[in-house]
Amino acid sequence: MALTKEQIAQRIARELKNGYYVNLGIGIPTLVANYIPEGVEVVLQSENGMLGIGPFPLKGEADPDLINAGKQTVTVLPGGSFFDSSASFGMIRGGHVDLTVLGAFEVTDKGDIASWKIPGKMVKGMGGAMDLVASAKNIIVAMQHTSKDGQSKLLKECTLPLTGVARVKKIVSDLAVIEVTDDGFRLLERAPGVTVEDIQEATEGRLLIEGDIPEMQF
Amino acid sequence: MALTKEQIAQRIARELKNGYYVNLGIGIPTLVANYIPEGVEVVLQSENGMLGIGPFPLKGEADPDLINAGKQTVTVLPGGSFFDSSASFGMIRGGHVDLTVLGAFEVTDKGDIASWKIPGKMVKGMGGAMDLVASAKNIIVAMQHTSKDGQSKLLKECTLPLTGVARVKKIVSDLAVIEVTDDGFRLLERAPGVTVEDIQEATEGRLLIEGDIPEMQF
Amino acid sequence: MNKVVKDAIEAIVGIEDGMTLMVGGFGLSGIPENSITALVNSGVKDLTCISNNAGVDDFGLGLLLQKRQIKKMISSYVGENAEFERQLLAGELEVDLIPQGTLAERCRAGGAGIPAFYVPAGYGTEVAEGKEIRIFDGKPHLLEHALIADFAIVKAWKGDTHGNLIYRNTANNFNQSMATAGKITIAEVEELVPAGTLDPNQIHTPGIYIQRIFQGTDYEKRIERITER
Amino acid sequence: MNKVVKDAIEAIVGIEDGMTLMVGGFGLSGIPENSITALVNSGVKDLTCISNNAGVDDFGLGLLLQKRQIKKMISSYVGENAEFERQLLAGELEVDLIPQGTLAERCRAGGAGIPAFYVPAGYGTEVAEGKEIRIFDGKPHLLEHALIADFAIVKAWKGDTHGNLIYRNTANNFNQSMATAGKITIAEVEELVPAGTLDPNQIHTPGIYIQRIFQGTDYEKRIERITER
Repeated sequence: MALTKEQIAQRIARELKNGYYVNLGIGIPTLVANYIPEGVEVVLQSENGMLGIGPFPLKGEADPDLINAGKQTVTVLPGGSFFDSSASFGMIRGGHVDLTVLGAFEVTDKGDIASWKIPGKMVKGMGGAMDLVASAKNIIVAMQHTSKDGQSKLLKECTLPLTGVARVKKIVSDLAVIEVTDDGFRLLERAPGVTVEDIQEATEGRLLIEGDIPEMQF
Repeated sequence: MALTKEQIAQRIARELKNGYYVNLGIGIPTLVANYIPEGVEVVLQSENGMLGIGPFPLKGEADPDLINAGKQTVTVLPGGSFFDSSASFGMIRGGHVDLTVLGAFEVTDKGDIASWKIPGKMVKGMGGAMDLVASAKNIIVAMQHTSKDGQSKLLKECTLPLTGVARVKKIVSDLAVIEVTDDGFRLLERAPGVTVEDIQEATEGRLLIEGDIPEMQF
Repeated sequence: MNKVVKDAIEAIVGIEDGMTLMVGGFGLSGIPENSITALVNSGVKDLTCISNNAGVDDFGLGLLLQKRQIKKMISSYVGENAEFERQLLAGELEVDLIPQGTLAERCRAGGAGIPAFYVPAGYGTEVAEGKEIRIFDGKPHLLEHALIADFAIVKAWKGDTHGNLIYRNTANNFNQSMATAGKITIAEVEELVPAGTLDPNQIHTPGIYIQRIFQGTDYEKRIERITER
Repeated sequence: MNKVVKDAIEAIVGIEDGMTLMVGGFGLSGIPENSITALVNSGVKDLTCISNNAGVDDFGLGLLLQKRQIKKMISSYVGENAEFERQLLAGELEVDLIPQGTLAERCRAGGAGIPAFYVPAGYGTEVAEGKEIRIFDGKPHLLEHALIADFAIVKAWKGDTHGNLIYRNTANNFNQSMATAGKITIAEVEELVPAGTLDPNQIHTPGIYIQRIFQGTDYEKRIERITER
């Protein structure tokens, strides 16, 4: 069974280490906040200018001056702080954020990523994605392994305009956990019930399969 | 009579316009604050990180966390603010300070200035002088017209290491008020009792004397 | 040092057709609502707007787009606005898309007298086209240039008569860097107080950057995406 | 996210001979007194210190100079210290003098991942020697590079257990930009409070930049030049 979006988020959450500052992108990455393991304390950064993102506000308590990068209303946790956009991206660019989790349309076995623009569709802009991709110390991509019509999104070369080059370190897809190495995609884990062959078939880029590939547990 | 240091400061104070943000250097420039004309409101900037420098503190009220760029204890006026050094020099470099007043060892008729280093003497460093000189919208130099042994300090070329090139707009010396133009020093005013000939003799750089040169009034 | 003007109408005097404006805010948060309304009513046109976003159809910069007052947007993300899309596809609107962090830093640099600087964002992408690329510490970077504007328009929570500003929460966003980069900077505030009221240690934007300030009225502070537990 | 260490001795663990340190402060204002004392007592040597000033003979970085623990100073102004002068003239100490604003910006750039930027300061002077010169808008500028340090040591007024810092008055100075540019940054504070105590809108240095924080003791806060009315 391919992972649900919630399970992708849950699996990524296991990558969080105590003391991490983490930037979670829009979509599946946002869900990661719901699965932070017991005993692991992390601080969430939002690139529009805050540290210490808390849960969504209680009903009726949404504050128009307190939103995340996805423009959702949020709260701030004790120890949080607010700052301006240039300071916020200084933090990101300077490598102070330990982990960045974001979505992607396509990723290559060299770590290239396409995530912001589909030719022929409305161009919305890259927002902070290029800054995050170019500067993050560690990037995990949350994505679907294939398109709706079964085309692989883990490629040799991106077909879509790039967000960044050779920056992705790890991918958690609905089928697998994959590390991006100098030699290509390295398969680390399989989704429950998904075979190595299923993953190989869904992966266009170079896939390294070494030894026994464990199944993810949920 | 050559002007006293106090009179140089007093004369420079007349250049202040209502609404100006002003950075006053160490020495004679600091004294300018004592002669701000009635009805002229200015805000004084200190490059270590404040706007709104007030008078020296009352006896016993000096605050070690509240000093000016000359490391003197000061006070802050209502409407003042504190900020870090990079923000402070951003303000200066970005041309937001309307007028900078500083001292100099030598100035040339092209507006070059030497003010920070005397070969053979202990090197103390340029502090913020190069930043101020390079970026100020308008620079007035407060200086002695000649050295103690009578050598002109208003030169064709500086003999000392430069602080900046072609940046000085006006000089108030103990002998004269001089504008730096494309054609050289232009004599604007004489100190009381000082003749045009005295000033010519004390000025090595090209001095333009056009029409009647008024005497300063105190 | 009193910089107070009566209202948004007085604040925007001098904004002319074809000028470049910086407009603070992220999404609909921290946008200068009063000034935008005054610009709509003024009929000024052919504006180039530097703003992270372009508002929604009926709020924020969307109001200026509706009236076709904007010639060009310089933004990082503009996806919330159907009229924007229509004008863009019809070739009626130019758009320059810039990575968000680069945009913020270019505004800060404009205010801080730094004409250009190097950043890694956009290397290997279409953002790098035509830009100088230089390796620092083994990593490629792009040369990016400062932005300045004829007018910057920002929104703060509290401000004083000297123009000192304090922003609230994430409504700071682009306001602080843009406030430094306007040849003339207009600030509208929710609460205008006399100079000396605000703690000088807590000023986000020192008054030196502000030429005009006014007490705004009738803030809607619309929320783009209410999310609640 | 608790970053509290017991004291300065614990805070400076890992600072080794030959390392580069940034040390906050302007003159004697806002200097990390406790950490400097701990460094003196640790006997660590051959340090490169990036600090706007070099203290006075018997206070601030002057204490490290006395013990010959500093190999090189990177500063803008160092004129208050006879021992400094002696070591410099004797060739025992290297000094790299940098315009103050350029120094501050190089620290900020180091923290903000900007490897290099252009500024006008120093053009036509000996500061420009060996540097790339480039014209922007008709005006020559120098290419200046980011600074980072093995450890940055800063002093704040208030801090919390997450490392959020608030500085007081002009004791902010270089502390804020240096705090961002240490591979490890140590903060000593006059008052250490639990996370959640400080107003999140009023943090000068967000805790993300701070790896170790401690409550300082026995602050002398010496005044270099008392001037009174």
